[in-house]
Amino acid sequence: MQLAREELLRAYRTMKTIREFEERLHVDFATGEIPGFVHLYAGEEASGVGVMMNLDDRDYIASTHRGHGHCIAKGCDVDGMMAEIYGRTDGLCAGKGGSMHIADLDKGMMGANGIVGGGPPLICGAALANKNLGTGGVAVCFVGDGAFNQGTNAEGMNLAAVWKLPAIFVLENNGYAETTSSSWAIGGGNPVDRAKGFGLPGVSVDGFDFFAVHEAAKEAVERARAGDGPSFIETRLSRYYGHFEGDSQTYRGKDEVKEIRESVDALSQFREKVIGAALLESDDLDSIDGEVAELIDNSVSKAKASPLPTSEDLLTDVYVSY
Amino acid sequence: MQLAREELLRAYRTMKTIREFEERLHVDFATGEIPGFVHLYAGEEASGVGVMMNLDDRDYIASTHRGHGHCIAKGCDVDGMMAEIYGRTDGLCAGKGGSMHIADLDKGMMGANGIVGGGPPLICGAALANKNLGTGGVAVCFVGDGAFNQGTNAEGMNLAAVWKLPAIFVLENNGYAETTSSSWAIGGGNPVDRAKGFGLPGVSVDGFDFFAVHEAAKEAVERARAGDGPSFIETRLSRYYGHFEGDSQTYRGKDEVKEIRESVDALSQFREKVIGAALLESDDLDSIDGEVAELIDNSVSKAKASPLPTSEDLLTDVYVSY
Amino acid sequence: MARKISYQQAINEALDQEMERDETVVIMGEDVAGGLGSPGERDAWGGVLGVTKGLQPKYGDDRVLDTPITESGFIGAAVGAATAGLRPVAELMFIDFMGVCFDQIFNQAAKFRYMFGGKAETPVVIRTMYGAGLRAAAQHSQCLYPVFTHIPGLKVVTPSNPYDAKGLLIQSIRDNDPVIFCEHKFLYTLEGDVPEEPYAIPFGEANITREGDDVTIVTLGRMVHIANEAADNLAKDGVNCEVVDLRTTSPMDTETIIESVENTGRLVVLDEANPRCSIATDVSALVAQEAFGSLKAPIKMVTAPHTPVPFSDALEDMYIPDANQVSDAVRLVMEA
Amino acid sequence: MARKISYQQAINEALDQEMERDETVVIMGEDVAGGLGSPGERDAWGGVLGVTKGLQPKYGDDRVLDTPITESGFIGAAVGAATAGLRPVAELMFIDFMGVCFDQIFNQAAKFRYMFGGKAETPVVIRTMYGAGLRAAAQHSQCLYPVFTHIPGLKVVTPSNPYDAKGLLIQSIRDNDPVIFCEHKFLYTLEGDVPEEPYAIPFGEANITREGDDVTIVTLGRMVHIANEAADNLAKDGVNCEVVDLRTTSPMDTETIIESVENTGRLVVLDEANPRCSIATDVSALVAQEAFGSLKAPIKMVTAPHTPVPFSDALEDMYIPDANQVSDAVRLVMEA
Ligand SMILES: Cc1ncc(C[n+]2csc(CCOP(=O)(O)OP(=O)(O)O)c2C)c(N)n1
Ligand SMILES: Cc1ncc(C[n+]2csc(CCOP(=O)(O)OP(=O)(O)O)c2C)c(N)n1
Ligand SMILES: [Mg+2]
Ligand SMILES: [Mg+2]
Repeated sequence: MQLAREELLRAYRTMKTIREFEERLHVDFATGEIPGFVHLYAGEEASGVGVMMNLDDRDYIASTHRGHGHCIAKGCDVDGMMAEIYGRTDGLCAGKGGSMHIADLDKGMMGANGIVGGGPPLICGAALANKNLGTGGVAVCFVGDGAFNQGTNAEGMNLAAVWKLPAIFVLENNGYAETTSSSWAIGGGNPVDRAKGFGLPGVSVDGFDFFAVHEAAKEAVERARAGDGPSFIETRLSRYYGHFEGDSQTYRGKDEVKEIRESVDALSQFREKVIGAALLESDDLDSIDGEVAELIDNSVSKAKASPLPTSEDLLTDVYVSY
Repeated sequence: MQLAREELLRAYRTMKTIREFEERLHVDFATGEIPGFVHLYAGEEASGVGVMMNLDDRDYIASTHRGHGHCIAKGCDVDGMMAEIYGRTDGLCAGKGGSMHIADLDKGMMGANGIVGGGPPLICGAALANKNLGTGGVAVCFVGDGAFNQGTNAEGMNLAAVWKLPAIFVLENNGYAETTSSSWAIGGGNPVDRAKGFGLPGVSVDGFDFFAVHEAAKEAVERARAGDGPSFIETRLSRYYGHFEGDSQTYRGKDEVKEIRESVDALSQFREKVIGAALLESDDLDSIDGEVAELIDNSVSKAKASPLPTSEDLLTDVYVSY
Repeated sequence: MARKISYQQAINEALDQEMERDETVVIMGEDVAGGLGSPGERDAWGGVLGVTKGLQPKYGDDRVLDTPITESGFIGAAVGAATAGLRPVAELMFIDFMGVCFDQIFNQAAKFRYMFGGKAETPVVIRTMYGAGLRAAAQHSQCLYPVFTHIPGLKVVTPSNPYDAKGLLIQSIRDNDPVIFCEHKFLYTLEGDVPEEPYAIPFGEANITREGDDVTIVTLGRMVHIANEAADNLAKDGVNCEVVDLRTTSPMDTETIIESVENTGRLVVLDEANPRCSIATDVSALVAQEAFGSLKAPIKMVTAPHTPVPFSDALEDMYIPDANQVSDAVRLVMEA
Repeated sequence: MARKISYQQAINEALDQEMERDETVVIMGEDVAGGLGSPGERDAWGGVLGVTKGLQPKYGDDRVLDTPITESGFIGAAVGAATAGLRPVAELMFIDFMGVCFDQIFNQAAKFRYMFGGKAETPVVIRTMYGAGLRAAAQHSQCLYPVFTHIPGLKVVTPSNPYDAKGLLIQSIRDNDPVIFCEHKFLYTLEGDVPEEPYAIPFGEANITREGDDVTIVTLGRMVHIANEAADNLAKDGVNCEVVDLRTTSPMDTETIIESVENTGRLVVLDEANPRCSIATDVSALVAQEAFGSLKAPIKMVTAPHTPVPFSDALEDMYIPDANQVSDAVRLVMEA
């Protein structure tokens, strides 16, 4: 825990913002106000934030369908995200992308992705660009345990290895791809070994533990920045809600989520640790809680007040129009 | 070497047939008589034959662009193959497929493939069919060191592992994918480890040594037939000619092939071993040599005499015609 | 005996009856049952929208195969299994995912019979969900059936109602060629009369959902309903449209199209797909070549614009062709 | 100063000059240099047909990147690099291999700009070899540009001669959108006048290779030469064809097509691709909608048949549209 006070506050604020953002979407989705598919990241905060605390704007990330947490951790504007999810012109993609396609290249956020396994090849390119342009930046790809099996992920890991790219592959193993268990779907059962089979050194860490993730990512990012090539991190964690909103989750264990929330929740754990170690005080965190609640509340109001796109918007931003 | 005399003779005859077939194509291609791309298997005979000696007609194989050897070893008619390569109606595919698409489903030969990495998914299906239909058959996929990196190969290995299929993945590592070294292109550098990362037990064997390949394949086929799931074999070997006919091979080491031909050639090695162990006599093998030379000679004459397909053939065998 | 069931139930019933009839029929796909290896319920989903639910408990794990998320792997496995004696029905969850497994479809499945000189059969069905309307954005809302239609060796099916869905799926399974079976996600809840017993609708036979003498509207899938709606409106103004539901785009029933245009002399093609190299252009070109002499007016195409599918409901509603656009097109060709 | 060089040399020169001009231009692909990790010569191939030879020695390994055989991996990397500040030119050895990497092209590259609300640019070029004629059989001889043309967000380029190859490739590299640059394998050795200095040919401007008043032949790629050959023959019989070389199919120069048909009143479309949902149907439909009033005869399409590409030279020669078929089509529309 060699993080400065400011960094600890930032880590907590970011995790809390993600949690609040997602919990709010969970509630509002039920009212029918939010269009399309929404995949919530709640429960997985320590992973995205633990990794992203090691990055800055020149570093790129490729995200997944479950991308809100990565976006927030990478610095995307929360108002812009909320407006995007509501399909409004103030959205980060002007309402054209939606939850599954939020991107902000200025922040190095190359996009959530509706295609499972879409990210790994892309991130190799971002890493190559950073390498060739000499920015010192790295590139990080997030995949789920389902995506980990995609051929594109294998190809991405191999390419990063043979091109010695400044790339990091993060597997967020939440135990399920939709309803299917990762313990069934990953042949061999050991993602770290598989990554080694592609030439990537790797570790598996407790994904509820911000500090464990942060530490692993720090090492991987340093290795990448030093020009020593790509590496692999598995974060073991859980999603608190269904695969997408509306999923009745009958495939899950009884009280599975309840127990995790009560025992190893990333935010409570962080709170206890930093207070226990007298690094922060309860008040520090409580006031962040209050600020974040207001931030999210405002983002929803702003999103709802933002205008809908018009017929003109339909035809712009495509390379060729007919 | 627990093979019966008949089996040893068959193994030699098959390897010799492949060698002769390919050497003849090499010569005839230079005259301009053979259309299209031709990728020769000469040098790799012990691999295909060592594996195939463990299979029968209910067992399926998926081959590659370098497929002649697999076809012959799996029992495809040599006349039909030669006629196919010449694009004639007596060809195994009536002239519509050519060198890269020779297939004979009755023999369990599911096709050479023009797509690098095309085979691994297909072979999972053939293995599944054998499993579901209770034939006791297995399915074997051959890939090169280049194909080994394809995402489809990763997906195929993973699917075979999680479905516990009676499948065997054979990597024929001849050191090159076109001009590119396999030592550069395979991240991590150890294919057996990579296969383990997908849950496939594997071994790496000397691919010039028929007996080593045969032994490894025997074990893998037995495992598959017993319902114990898929496995992996790497055969390390070399191709005697260019990537395809016409390749000037400047990327290769000086005398690379010459040295292999002189030191570890699969056929000479086999000859020495079986004669040394007094399992066969020189005469046995010499007379096979003579028979094979005649067989190949005849196949070329027959191919050249076979009629060309007609305009009617152009439009048949497609599912829908317009 | 017919009763009212949904498009989704019709598909489930076709699968069930064919699996019952023929042991070699197997289904596979991501979460087609669901819950594999998980602590809770098995058959938890039955596909992402529940279309295959109930089949795994009835036919077991050997015939209802959940898969990892490796579409090249399992779509290719379905293709391979088809050449080796099974009749697999694989589910590609969204047609938009074709990009990660297209090779196995167009270079392998589609070409085996021809490339192997007529000696291979590949009776595989790939069921897949397509179309806009659920605010699923650019990577989950495409049509893409024109891409499959372009490829020789594939049959492409686009049922517009529960009756056709059942009959065409049964035909697809019995057919010895690879079939891309395109289910419009907006139609799953649509109900209609469907006989209980199995029946097969032959490929390449369009369905005239409405007869008329003034203008032919050729269309398919969800757009059939938009065409019918427009035709209803136009009928009030005395314009009689003939609506042709293609049912299958490959093979395509060119005769019915040509006959209808020979009778009406006017053609509007309504296609939800993007406009370039589409079914709209395909049908238009066919008529301009084969029934030119009968045409009294320019052909008019109504399609989605040449853009990805936008997310915002406001934009998506404008993106999808609607009955007003069709009526306008019909009026235009009537006035010409 | 123009001199005669081949189509292949013209492509190499465009790459060379753009790499010289702009440091962010990188090329990547299988064996684009060759010999990586091998004991012998480096830059051993320069691509399977030598098109990129000489660039690696000049620009080094950081800008000429050999790749493993993982098309999704490196085509995707090119796409990602393009959004992150490079201008990659990736080589997809044969267009037929699009099936293993199509997702990265149509769901990623093509959609970023729109999906991200106009905030992304993806200046990637995918050079790829297409077409029949080399006895390369069903998986190495396809056209497939209609598939790319169908997808909004892609630009599709099909040069028919060395001059266009150079100018269109330079434009492709400088363009801020993803471009599929389709090189016909039969044309590599074709020579023609090409200026030494760099120049860019704008997209969406067709080239009239021959003027005429009787019939418009719209075509592209290798077929331009077949059309010109047919036009030469027909001229002897007093039939004057106007031959329109599209140069790019997306964007497509609809104006030139329409103007020409308005003048001639007759249209033949010649396309080497398979017939369904193709450029042939696309151009036909455009004209049947926009220039119907000028048409004096049915439109006629000349295309490959709806089959995979056969291997046998006897069959492949029949498969590829030839000048006689074009002349027959022209005569047919002249007589109508
Ligand atoms: C190529 C592709 N296949 C399938 C899907 C449908 N799909 C979306 S998310 C998902 C599960 C992904 O699981 P995982 O990678 O573990 O991520 P998680 O949802 O657990 O975060 C599936 C199958 C898709 N979007 N793209
Ligand atoms: C998908 C795809 N990519 C590239 C090619 C072109 N190609 C044909 S063979 C080959 C090299 C294959 O190398 P390897 O797998 O080692 O087999 P080998 O030729 O050594 O037997 C390449 C790149 C192809 N046919 N298909
Ligand atoms: Mg997961
Ligand atoms: Mg090799």
